[in-house]
Amino acid sequence: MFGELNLNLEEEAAMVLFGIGFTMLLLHRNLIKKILGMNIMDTAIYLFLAAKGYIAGRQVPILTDGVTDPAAYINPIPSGLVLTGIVVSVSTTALMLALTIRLYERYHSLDLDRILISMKQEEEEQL
Amino acid sequence: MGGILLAGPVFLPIFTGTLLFLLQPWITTPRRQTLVRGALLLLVLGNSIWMGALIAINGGESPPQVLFRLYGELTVMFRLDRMGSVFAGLVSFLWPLATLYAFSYMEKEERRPTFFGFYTISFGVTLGVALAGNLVTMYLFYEMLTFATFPLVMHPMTSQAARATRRYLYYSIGGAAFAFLGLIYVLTYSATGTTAFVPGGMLNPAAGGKELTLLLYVLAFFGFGVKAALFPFHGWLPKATVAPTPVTALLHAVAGLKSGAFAVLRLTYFSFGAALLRGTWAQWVVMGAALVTIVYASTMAVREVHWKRRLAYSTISNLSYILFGASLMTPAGLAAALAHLIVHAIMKICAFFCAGAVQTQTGKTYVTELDGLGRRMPVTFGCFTVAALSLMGIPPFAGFLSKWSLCTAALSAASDAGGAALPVVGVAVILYSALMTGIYMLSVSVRVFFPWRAAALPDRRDPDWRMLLPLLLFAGLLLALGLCGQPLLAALADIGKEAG
Amino acid sequence: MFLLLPVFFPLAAGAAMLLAGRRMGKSRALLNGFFLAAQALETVFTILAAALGGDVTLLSLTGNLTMGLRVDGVGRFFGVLTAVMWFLTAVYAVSYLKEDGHAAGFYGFYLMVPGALIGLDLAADALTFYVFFELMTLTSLPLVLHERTKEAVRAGLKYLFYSVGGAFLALFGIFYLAQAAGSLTFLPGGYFTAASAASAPLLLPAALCMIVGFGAKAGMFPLHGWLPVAHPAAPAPASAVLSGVITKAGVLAILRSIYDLIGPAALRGTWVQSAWLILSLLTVFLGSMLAYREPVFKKRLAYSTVSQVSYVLFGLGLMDPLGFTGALAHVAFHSVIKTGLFLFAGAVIRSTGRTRAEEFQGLGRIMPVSLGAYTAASLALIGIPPASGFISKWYLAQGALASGTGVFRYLGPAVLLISALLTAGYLLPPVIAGFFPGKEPEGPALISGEKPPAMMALPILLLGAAAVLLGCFPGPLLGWIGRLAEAGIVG
Amino acid sequence: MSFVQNFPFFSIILAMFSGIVSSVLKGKKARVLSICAIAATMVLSAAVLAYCAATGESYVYWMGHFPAPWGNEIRAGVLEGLTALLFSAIMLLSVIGGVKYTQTDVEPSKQNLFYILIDLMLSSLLALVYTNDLFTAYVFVEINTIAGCGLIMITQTGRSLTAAIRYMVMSSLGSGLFLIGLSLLYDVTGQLLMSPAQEAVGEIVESGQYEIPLLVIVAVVSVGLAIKSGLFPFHYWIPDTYGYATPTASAILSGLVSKGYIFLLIKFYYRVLSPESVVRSHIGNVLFLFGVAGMMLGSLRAIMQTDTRKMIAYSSVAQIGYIYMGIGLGTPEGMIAAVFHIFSHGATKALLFLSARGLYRVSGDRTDFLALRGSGYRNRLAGVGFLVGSLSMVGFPMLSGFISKLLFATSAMASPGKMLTTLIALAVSTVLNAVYFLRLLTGLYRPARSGAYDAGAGPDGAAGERVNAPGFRVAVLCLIAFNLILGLFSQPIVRAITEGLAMFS
Amino acid sequence: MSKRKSPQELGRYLKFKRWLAGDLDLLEDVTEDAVPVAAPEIADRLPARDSALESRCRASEEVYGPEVWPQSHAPGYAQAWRDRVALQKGAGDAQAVLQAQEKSLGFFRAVYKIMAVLLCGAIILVFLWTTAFLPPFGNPDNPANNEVPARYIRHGVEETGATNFVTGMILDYRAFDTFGESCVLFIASCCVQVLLRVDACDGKSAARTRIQQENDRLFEPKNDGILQQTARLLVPLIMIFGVYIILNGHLSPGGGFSGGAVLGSGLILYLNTFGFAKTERFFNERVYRRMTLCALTFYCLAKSYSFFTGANHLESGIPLGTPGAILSSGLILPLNICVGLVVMGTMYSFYTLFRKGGM
Repeated sequence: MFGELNLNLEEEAAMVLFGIGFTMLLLHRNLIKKILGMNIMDTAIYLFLAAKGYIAGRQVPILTDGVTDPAAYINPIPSGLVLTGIVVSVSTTALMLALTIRLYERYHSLDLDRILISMKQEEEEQL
Repeated sequence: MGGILLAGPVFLPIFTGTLLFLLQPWITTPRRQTLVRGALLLLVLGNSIWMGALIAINGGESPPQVLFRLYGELTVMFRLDRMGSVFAGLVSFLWPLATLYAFSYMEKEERRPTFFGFYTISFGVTLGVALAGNLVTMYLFYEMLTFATFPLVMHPMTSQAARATRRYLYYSIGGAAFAFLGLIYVLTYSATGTTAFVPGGMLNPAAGGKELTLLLYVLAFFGFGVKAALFPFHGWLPKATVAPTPVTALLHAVAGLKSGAFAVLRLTYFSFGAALLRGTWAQWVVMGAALVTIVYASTMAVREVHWKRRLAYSTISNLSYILFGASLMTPAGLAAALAHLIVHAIMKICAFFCAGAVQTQTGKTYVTELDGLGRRMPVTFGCFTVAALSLMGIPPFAGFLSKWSLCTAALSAASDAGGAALPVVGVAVILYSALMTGIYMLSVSVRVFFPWRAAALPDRRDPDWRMLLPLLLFAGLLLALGLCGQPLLAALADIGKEAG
Repeated sequence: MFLLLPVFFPLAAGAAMLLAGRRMGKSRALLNGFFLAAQALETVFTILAAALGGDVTLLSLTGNLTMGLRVDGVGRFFGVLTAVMWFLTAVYAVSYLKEDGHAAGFYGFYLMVPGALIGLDLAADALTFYVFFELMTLTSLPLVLHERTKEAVRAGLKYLFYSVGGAFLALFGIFYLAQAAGSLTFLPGGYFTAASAASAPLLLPAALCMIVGFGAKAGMFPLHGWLPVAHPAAPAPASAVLSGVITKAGVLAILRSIYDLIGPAALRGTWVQSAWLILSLLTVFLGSMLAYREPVFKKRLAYSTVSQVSYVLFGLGLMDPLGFTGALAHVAFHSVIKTGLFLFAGAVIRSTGRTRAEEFQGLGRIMPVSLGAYTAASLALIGIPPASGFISKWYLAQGALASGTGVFRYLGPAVLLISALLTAGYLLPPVIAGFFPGKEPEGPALISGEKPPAMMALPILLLGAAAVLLGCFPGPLLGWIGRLAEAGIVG
Repeated sequence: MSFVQNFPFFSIILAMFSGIVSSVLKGKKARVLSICAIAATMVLSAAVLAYCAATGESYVYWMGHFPAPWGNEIRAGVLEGLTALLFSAIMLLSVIGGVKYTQTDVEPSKQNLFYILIDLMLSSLLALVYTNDLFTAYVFVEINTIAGCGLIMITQTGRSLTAAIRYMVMSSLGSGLFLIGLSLLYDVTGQLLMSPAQEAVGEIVESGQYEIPLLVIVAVVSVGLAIKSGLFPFHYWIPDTYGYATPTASAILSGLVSKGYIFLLIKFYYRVLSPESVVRSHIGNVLFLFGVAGMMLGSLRAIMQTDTRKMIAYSSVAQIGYIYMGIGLGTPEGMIAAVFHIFSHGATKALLFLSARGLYRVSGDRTDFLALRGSGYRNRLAGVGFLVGSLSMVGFPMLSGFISKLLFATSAMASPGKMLTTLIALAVSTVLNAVYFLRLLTGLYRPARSGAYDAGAGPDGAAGERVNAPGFRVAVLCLIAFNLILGLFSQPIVRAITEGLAMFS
Repeated sequence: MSKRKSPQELGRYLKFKRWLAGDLDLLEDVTEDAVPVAAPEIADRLPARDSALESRCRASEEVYGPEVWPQSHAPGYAQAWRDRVALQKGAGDAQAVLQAQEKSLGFFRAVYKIMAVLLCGAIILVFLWTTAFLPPFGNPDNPANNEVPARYIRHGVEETGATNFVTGMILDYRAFDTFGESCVLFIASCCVQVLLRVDACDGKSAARTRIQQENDRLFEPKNDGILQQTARLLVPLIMIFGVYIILNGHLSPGGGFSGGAVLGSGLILYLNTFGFAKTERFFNERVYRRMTLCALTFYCLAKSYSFFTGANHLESGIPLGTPGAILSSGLILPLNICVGLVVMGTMYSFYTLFRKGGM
């Protein structure tokens, strides 16, 4: 199966990071760790995308001294996508951090299970 | 123009029922109540006469009238064929009498306009089931019947009534869901493309695997069988007796259950086709279920002490007579099933009305409390005894006729099918159940007319004329049918021949 | 059309009596007068109808099945027997119910039952027969319930459910025959021969169902449970009629279904016949044994009815002219004797209030005439030669020996003999205690009570005398029955 | 290029623009602007639908000066027009219906933020419907997620905050998977726009290269979007999310948001992957399996709930299971049934959430069975609304539920392998639906514990006093009418869907 | 049925009734018959819902651990609930239930860890397996390097006027994505405002107390000399550098997003050193809102114009200018400026909201 593994090390690194980030986000109970996990996951995807755009031995896609031959530059599209992706990660992270602040302010805990339990107790007393 | 004529009897009661809801705040003074009551009775009577006229004019055969197209080739279509006119005739004959009876029965109850609203709507919906020209329309009205009748079961608004209603709803909707599968199968593989009823079945034999057809037929049979209180799914009926008697009598004994049985007949003879199903394992499964129900229900009836629940169990066993007739898959079987459908409707409604009359007059609902009532309420219990004897199948009364046609049909089916054992077992089961009927019905009559000397006689009188008239009418009809039932049996026989 | 009168007149009279019972109840004389007149009229109509014969169809049920009445030999015999016995018991009943408040009810239903019975006897086909069979059960039920005590009601219900159950069992046979034989009208010699029976697979089970089903009414073994309970619970005239006449309806039912529907040829030598014979013999022996051990006098007579009626069934089972004659003769004799015995029992209970057999010490002093008649009837029942019982038992034995039924040729007569001894064992002790009370000081005290009124003693005397006279001059009766036998058993 | 062809672009931009503008407006003005924007979108989509139906084929609209593989583009056809029309209609009714409840639930000063979220939710839904470019789809999926999270937490109660965090966690999982699928697809085909991607995928499939990556792409994208739309194994966030938000938010979230992702998944299957590669990857069977499991267990969980809000939420899980079962059938009829059920469920669920809130209001804001007993009399309109909604869920004839059940069943007949399981699943789940919906329904029309049933008298108002706001009345009546239209006159809609799907790929 | 039942008996009875009833909703009514029969003092306070107990006691399959405590409805439910639990277990008190829950939770956590490792390993394995089949890294003739990037590079300059092909792609070829992008930022800031913004004006006491807690102006360091000196030097540099990046977005690497981030950080530095009072002189809530509105509106209108003209094949009359000059490449420059302003504003608002709940 790994016979024709043609050594795209960057993609493999990105995938390993993606796996770690994914599991952190899904299974960790601490909210901050979840957000960290999400960021790792996103950066892993952007690493993968950037790696895809790279062509060995070519320049940055900025027009240097009038050369408009495509063979001179690397593929600009992935970097464009990464730029957009980064902004998306920023906004999601900001939103989740804000949520975490509000939850901590209210339930004094970062552990999602504790939060759930105390939420139910709070509702219990309320009635 | 024909369409309006046929759809009229179905939608007039539905319209009147909804009108009654809207008028509810307006009906306050007793004068207005009597006015509304009279108007309602007139409307129901008019509707029945209209239906009767339709049957008479068209002689039981009328061209199909498409009302509107539901989806694709599924159309809501009414068509009066002979079998439909039999059921429609029966329902429209019984409903005015039941409404009259209900007027006096519901004297003391509150929320009467809503009750009578739903009561009249159910009349229209039952006629819808009878007049349906194709399986889809029948399924639509069959499902709407559940939703028109469940408020009636819930009418007493006690927690027990609520529980009964819930159980009734779950069973009916469950049944309808499985019947829906049959409808879909017929829709996909019908020879004519639409689900219009064709005597002798409309499935083209080549389509769909044989085993699959049989499996879906059995599923649909049990689906419609839920409303006909087949054994595994009969649980809701005894509990539904918590409803007022006009509901239990008319809807559960006559319109509701009968529409289930009628739907099964339509499914067997007019959609899947008896020829396709004769001699297959599906027939034996279906017949076996009907027989089990007969035995189970009649034995349970003997054990039951609550009078109306006892009659409910009796209804369950008698309904399975009809299903047994249907499962014979022969023209004679269909004729016998229809005969029992008609005769049982009259018998059972008479018995339930007696029970209702006793409950209003004396408030007694348990069989053990009825000692000596017969001497004080002779007319009511006279009619009850007539109904009891007829249920047992004692010859001078109509019950014997339907038992006779059922058993002879079963025995001839047995001999045609090369000595198959099940129909003969069926006859034995019917006779066993007749004995059980004798026990649980006549024990009431004997207890009532020949009480123990020591038992004090309650001083209750017979109910007023509005209750007695239907009772006497039914008892007389039973005797008349018993003595000269020949034309009816002949008519049903050729319906059977044509559809068998 | 004259044929309808004996059937529908009593029904109408009984109904009138029931409806008008309240108002007429005031003057007991008017009530009794109307009752006896109606009963007499009924007997006259029946005898006239029997004499005139004729045929009438009431209504047609389906294409080929019609319901109607027709007078034939067997019908005539049973009709006359029923009418006569019914009138005698009516006379007895009037005095027996003198001080009973609910007499009107009893009289009403008492009048209706003969209508059903005559209808039963004259039925032309199985359907009419079945209609009147059910009607007879329903109308005779109130007679059993008359006492309105707890045991009476329970006995009545048991009676109702046993007979209705039996009727439904037999109905299976009727359904089968309607489908297999095509028609249900009674045809002497039946519809099936040995050959054609093979083509109808379920014929034999159907026959057995009819035998056992109708046997319930005749008190045959499997469904005899109700008889010992119902008869004692009913008032004396009712139990007399029940034992004497109504059990005979069961016998007629079996006779019609075997001899006029299925046909003896189809059943001769089959397992159905041997089952039938075994059941009847078993009942004969069982009945007498139970009667022998039964202390209560009316219950003892009830058990005796169970065994005696099975004599008749055994005779019919032989399907042999001699056996047939013996059976029919025994029908007549037993009816006469058993009615007499029950009337006597009623008289004893009415005058002395004692119900147990061993309490009849010194009964002879009080009512010598009735006890004498009782003794005559008992001797007839046991089968002592001059009395009538002997003749029928003689013919039965002859029939058994002549019939080709293998082991039953000897087993039958042996059982009959043993049962005769047992009959003596349970009928004679009251006679001995009554006439020769004996002097033992520690024995039970002598019985005390007033003489039974004349109206009650007369029927008992008549029946006792008839029991003996019929035995002495059996000629005309046996001749008549012989002709019936020829007509009945063609095959 | 007739002017009508610009309308899809106009509707997206209009919605976005009204969102941006209402950031400076006050609550009331923001609401009016938002309602006008949604109504305008409805009109524009109706025009698009009419135009496409007339021309009979879909058209491509360049977003910029450059054609397909270079610049973005959106594609409008009959199905897109119809979906846009129905989505905006349901959203309009939910917003109008829930106006009073939004005022009570959301802080006064943050009302305008709520309407910003609504506008941007609308624009992202429209973009999802119209877009023909995968990356644009990802961007608008993100807008949708964040707006959805905003809608959930706007009430800022303990429950809604935890629901929001759990929703964000699961959604970002889904988006992560979707993005990784996207990048893999870009890497393998070099295309981001759907139509060129389809040719590229076609070539790859013939040449037999990258067989494993294609399989993983299909799996990852399907799982990602399944997580986001709340298919069975990933449905833990649904009960709290739909249950505890404002009625408008729950109606929009359950009715439209999850459906938007399903619509994108259908577009992905139709436009990017060729039909046989979908069949070969057996993703259809997996979705079918999860769909059926979702139907059953969703309804079972709903039965066990004591709180009606969570019960209605769990019923959404079951209904989403229906849709995925339709997709999983693999036959064109199955897809038509799934799309029809998207619309019918959207309408019914909006009706249910709105009338349920109306019922809570007259039962002292308590949501258990005991409190709701007899509330059918106290708030008559909400009672009737809930009645129609639950009857449609149960598949009562003449209502939309019946038609979708009918379509599912007929489509099941077409795929022999899955026929029996689908039919049995349909029947059993109808029964389960009946159990929990009608149990509540009978409870609604029973007198309160005190035995006397108080007709019409609300707890806080005299019998006559108006219990419901005018907006609520209009919305519930329109939704009931919409349900009836879907039920009785479903023929034109189904024909439009069939046409749309034909020209979709 | 009317015989008095002891708690154990009632427990067994309930189990038997449940088996018999077999119909879940019957459970609801079981309590109505059984309860009055049980000990009277408990009966009247018991809620009708018996099924709540069953569904809660079972460890639900929530990924985040079982819900320990049932949801309550009727007033005084808590106490009645504890009695019910006692009644149900027949022995001990409510704590017994809690210990059972803790133990199962412990067990659950152990399984949790193993499952986590397994899931992570599975995902990594799958993706590694796929990367094995992907086109090789850095290879020029990968499918991704087809004619699409070729055109961007070959005609990028004359079509968009931007020498930086990436910016050209982002703000002209695929402008719709970027427009979506700025909307994501806008919506994110709205959501954070929903959560964290504290509005003094609504006068609710709760809001006022929160302001006191959040408002850390009181703790601001007073005129920290060193910080102010360095800030006075650094802030202008940062600002100029930010503006440079934005303006040269289409010529050299950078552009609206990165430039905006730099400007945002400069602003935040200024806020930290000179405190809110000084910053509010030139940059407060109203300014921020208006700035974002103008930027986004301009962006929206500009792009709509270009989309509309593009789609309808009209000639958009915006000159591209000479490549390499600052004022070249048509709309890209102003768009970069708008994006920069939006990013700056959003960054700044995130910071202030996180710190003080408002500017």
